[in-house]
Amino acid sequence: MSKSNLVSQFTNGLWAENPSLVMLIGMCPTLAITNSVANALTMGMATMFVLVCSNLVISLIRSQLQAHLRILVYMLIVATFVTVADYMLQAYLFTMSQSLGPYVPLIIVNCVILARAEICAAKKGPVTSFVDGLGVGLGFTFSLTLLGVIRELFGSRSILNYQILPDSFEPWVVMVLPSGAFLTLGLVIGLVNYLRSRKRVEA
Amino acid sequence: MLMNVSNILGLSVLVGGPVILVGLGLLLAVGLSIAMIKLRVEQDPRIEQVEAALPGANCGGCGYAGCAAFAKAVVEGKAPVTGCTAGGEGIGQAIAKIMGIKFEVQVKTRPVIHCAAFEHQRKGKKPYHGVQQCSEANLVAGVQGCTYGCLGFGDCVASCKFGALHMDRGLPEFDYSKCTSCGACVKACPRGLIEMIPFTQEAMLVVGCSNRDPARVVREVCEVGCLGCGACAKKSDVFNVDQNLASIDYNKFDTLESLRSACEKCPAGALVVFGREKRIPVKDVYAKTQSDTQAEAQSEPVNS
Amino acid sequence: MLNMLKQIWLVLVLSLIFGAALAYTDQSTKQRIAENRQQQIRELAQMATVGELVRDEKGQAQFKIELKKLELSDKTLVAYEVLPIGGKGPRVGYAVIGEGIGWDRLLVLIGLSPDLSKITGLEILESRETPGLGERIKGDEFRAQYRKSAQKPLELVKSTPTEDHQVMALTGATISSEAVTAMVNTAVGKVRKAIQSNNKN
Amino acid sequence: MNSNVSHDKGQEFSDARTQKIHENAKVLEKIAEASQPEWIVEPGPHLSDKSTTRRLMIDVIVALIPAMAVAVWVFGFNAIRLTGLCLVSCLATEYLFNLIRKRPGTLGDFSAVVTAIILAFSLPPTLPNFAVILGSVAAIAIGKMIFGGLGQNIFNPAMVGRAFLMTAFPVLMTTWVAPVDWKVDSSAPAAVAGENVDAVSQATPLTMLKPGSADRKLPVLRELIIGRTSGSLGETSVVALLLGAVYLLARRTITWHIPLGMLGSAVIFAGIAYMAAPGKFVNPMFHLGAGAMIFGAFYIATDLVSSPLSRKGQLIYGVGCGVLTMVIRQFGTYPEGVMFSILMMNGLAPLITRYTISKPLGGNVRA
Repeated sequence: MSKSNLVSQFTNGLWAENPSLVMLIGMCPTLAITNSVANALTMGMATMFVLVCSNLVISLIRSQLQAHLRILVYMLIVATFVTVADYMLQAYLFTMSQSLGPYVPLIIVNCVILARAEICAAKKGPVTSFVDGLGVGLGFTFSLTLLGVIRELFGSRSILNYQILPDSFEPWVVMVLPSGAFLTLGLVIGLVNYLRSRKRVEA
Repeated sequence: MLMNVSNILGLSVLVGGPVILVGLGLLLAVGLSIAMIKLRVEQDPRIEQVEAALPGANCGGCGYAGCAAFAKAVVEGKAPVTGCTAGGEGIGQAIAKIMGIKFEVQVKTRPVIHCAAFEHQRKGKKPYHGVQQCSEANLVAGVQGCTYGCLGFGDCVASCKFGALHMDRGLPEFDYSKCTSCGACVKACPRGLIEMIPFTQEAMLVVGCSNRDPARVVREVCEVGCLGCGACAKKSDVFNVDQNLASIDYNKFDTLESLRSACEKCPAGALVVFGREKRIPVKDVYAKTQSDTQAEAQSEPVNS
Repeated sequence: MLNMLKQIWLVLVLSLIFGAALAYTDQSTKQRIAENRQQQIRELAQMATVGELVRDEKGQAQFKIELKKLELSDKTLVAYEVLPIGGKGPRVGYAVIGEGIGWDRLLVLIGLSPDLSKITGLEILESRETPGLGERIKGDEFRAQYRKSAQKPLELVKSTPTEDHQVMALTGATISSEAVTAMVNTAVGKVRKAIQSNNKN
Repeated sequence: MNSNVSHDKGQEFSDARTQKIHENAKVLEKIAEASQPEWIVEPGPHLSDKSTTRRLMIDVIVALIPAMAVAVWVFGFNAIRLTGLCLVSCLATEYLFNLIRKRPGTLGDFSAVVTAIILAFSLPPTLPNFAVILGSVAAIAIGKMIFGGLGQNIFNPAMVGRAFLMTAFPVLMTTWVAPVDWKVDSSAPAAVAGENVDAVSQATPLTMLKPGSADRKLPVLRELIIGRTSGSLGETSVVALLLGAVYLLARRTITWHIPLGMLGSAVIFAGIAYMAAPGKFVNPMFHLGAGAMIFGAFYIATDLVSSPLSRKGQLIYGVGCGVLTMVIRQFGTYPEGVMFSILMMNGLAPLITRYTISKPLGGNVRA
């Protein structure tokens, strides 16, 4: 695998196949926990950890996979890493794991991870799969954080609990509510589509 | 959870965890294996192979619901191995190999439009205030004089998924480097102006008119419409004039140069050349080659 | 059978490896997780009984109290005896965990005076109410209302309270307010009964 | 058409036959050009009717004038402040959106003006300026322009704006004030300068209905009809709103189907509840007069874009609005349900249209 291919595999997940803004998969965490930047970042990192690890392991054992047992194997691998991530959060970032609630264990059924396992890890070598997991994971973290920044800024006037907007700014409660998640996501996807279409015209 | 179960079993977590997981794994894996043996649906393995070879764009250009449906149709013999237009020749060869069929080189068909009148060349245009789509404007009388020609609202451009079409002075321009010959534009044109023709040459000659009215009427509505005079047909049997409209028999079509004398006879300018990327009025093509040949003639006077 | 075993060996080997890995992770983080939770309860218990919690520059809480879990006959009730640090000296009070449902699961920690006559504080342990509406139960003003005599069950009203045992609901968050009040009433009632019967024995 | 070009081309022709054809055509072209009047082509049906979007919208604006007058009388300067701010920010948003999307301006159809007035009339009078502006932007941008402009929006834009404010600033949106007392305040600076400092907070008639309300002094029906009660800007006066409604009905800007469906079903629903438990529920006439029931039935629910097309469908839609409003009022936590019921029925409107559309004569009868 050549260097430029690896780079394109990496940037692919960041932008062209960004899971939550372009492919619209992994919507559950995208909508549910982006009400603050800290939540979004932690969630993105946890997902990236699981994604990279599972991609790597699946890629290493891909030659031994039986078609009818592969989902079982994926689930086994993904569930293990998610559980590890969950325990680590509970042990070392206790308050964060409390505010994320059930969404960390729910990474197991996040379709971003299964999608990458099927599309990339089961077909390509460990290096490519690792880079792919890194790219998609970073793309996911990026889009979650972007939503988190917008929602936390307007919903609680702060970013990472550090107050940005003055007290005279009345926080828009709607932004930290689920309806705010839908609104923000819709507007951000609109913006991304606009940028993509402009790029296409130029190209 | 896992740990709770191992507690109940009275095992330490370090032993219990793996034991339970292995037990579960055994149970599920055996279950799935049995299910696979008992519930297995016999399927031609080639279907999977063909599907893997396809681009996976699910564009529908082949006329099937998606790549998987096309793969099934190919293996069942319902679709040609060359059916995937989006993938190009390479895929056709690959599928033919899987299917064990000899692959014949097939001429690529490409869309051309049988109207060559740019917006300023159409007569009798009226301000149109309806929905800005060909399909809508076609339902109304009097948007423009010619009832056969291009309306210029770009339904074909909108139908193209690959960005191979754009409007140029009221006529669609084809970019064949992006075209996958899916035929969406052919279906989109409410006046049926777009046709897929076999591109046996780099550049093909096309009759840029669809108007079957008598010459008098054509002149009234268009500056470049085919008058049906038959001048071309007199010079070459590639041309055929029927119901006041010239057409080209592409089975007899050889090279552009061989049709030169016929083309020069055309009084209307309805003949156009569709090249690799751009539409060129036939006059310009020959004008260019003429100057070229003149230049050649000067340098090599022996040949003339 | 042998054929099948050939197919599933990977699943079995992976199960074994991952089972071991999980067991190891659990083993190594178990204590820390339990400590984290205990720490949180202890922090809140100090807030609810002593009323203040000083943190050093690293964010570590400076504790003045210790918790001793009460062995009660009612196993569904989690309550602690709050003792001064080192375990010496008179009892500071009690801390009880109340559980209930608002819009989602709610866990509160109630601080009680040593003789169980007064509620000394109310802290929210776990909540997932609607931000801006139900989550306002976390606000100091609302929680301060509960610092009052525990002799009579509290009553939730929607206007300015006229009697001492009344608590004013949050506008637009009636359900959450109701849930908190109900949880406090049940937990306080239960713990009083349990401690009294414990003392008798 | 450039006839010179074709003339030049004519010089090149050698074939006598085509030459003749060409000359023929040239003559015809000249005749055609001379006799060509300036036609405009449009697809059918070509009904000749003076009703335009602009006229309909102006009708609604005219109909709202009495309510505006009452609003100024009841809430003083706040009424002018809210309406003005809404107008400016709604129009500015629409203008900006058209500019960004490179579309022709649509300010001339007055639909943004109507949205602005209806939004202003549905807000509590003391709402701070920034919230008013934000609500207007949300109404036009999220409620209308994002869907592609007037006619494409699923929901009533004004109600989208209000719903946004309701969820963004729940406390501000449920803070009500008592009507301005002109007898006392005529000399006081508060009413003149528009300062809100002296505004007396007071529950709306509907908030008083909720259990545990502090001051349960229900206004008598006469007060509701005149409109000197607390509440949103333009919803308080039944008589002013009905005056406008009669005008709209007379001008056929709206039909009677939606208002009748909505008010009728609400009265029946409230009547049944009242008869079943008179102590717990209040007189149905009170529900009719209080809150935004009349305003919603005649001005908001009748929005031509977001309501069903067929007459039968409009009746069903109205009944849905009425019943949902009463369900929310009597069993929900919100005291007022008009906004949510209309938004919900907006969502159902396309479906209702689809199932109640009249069949063409001789067309297929389809279930």
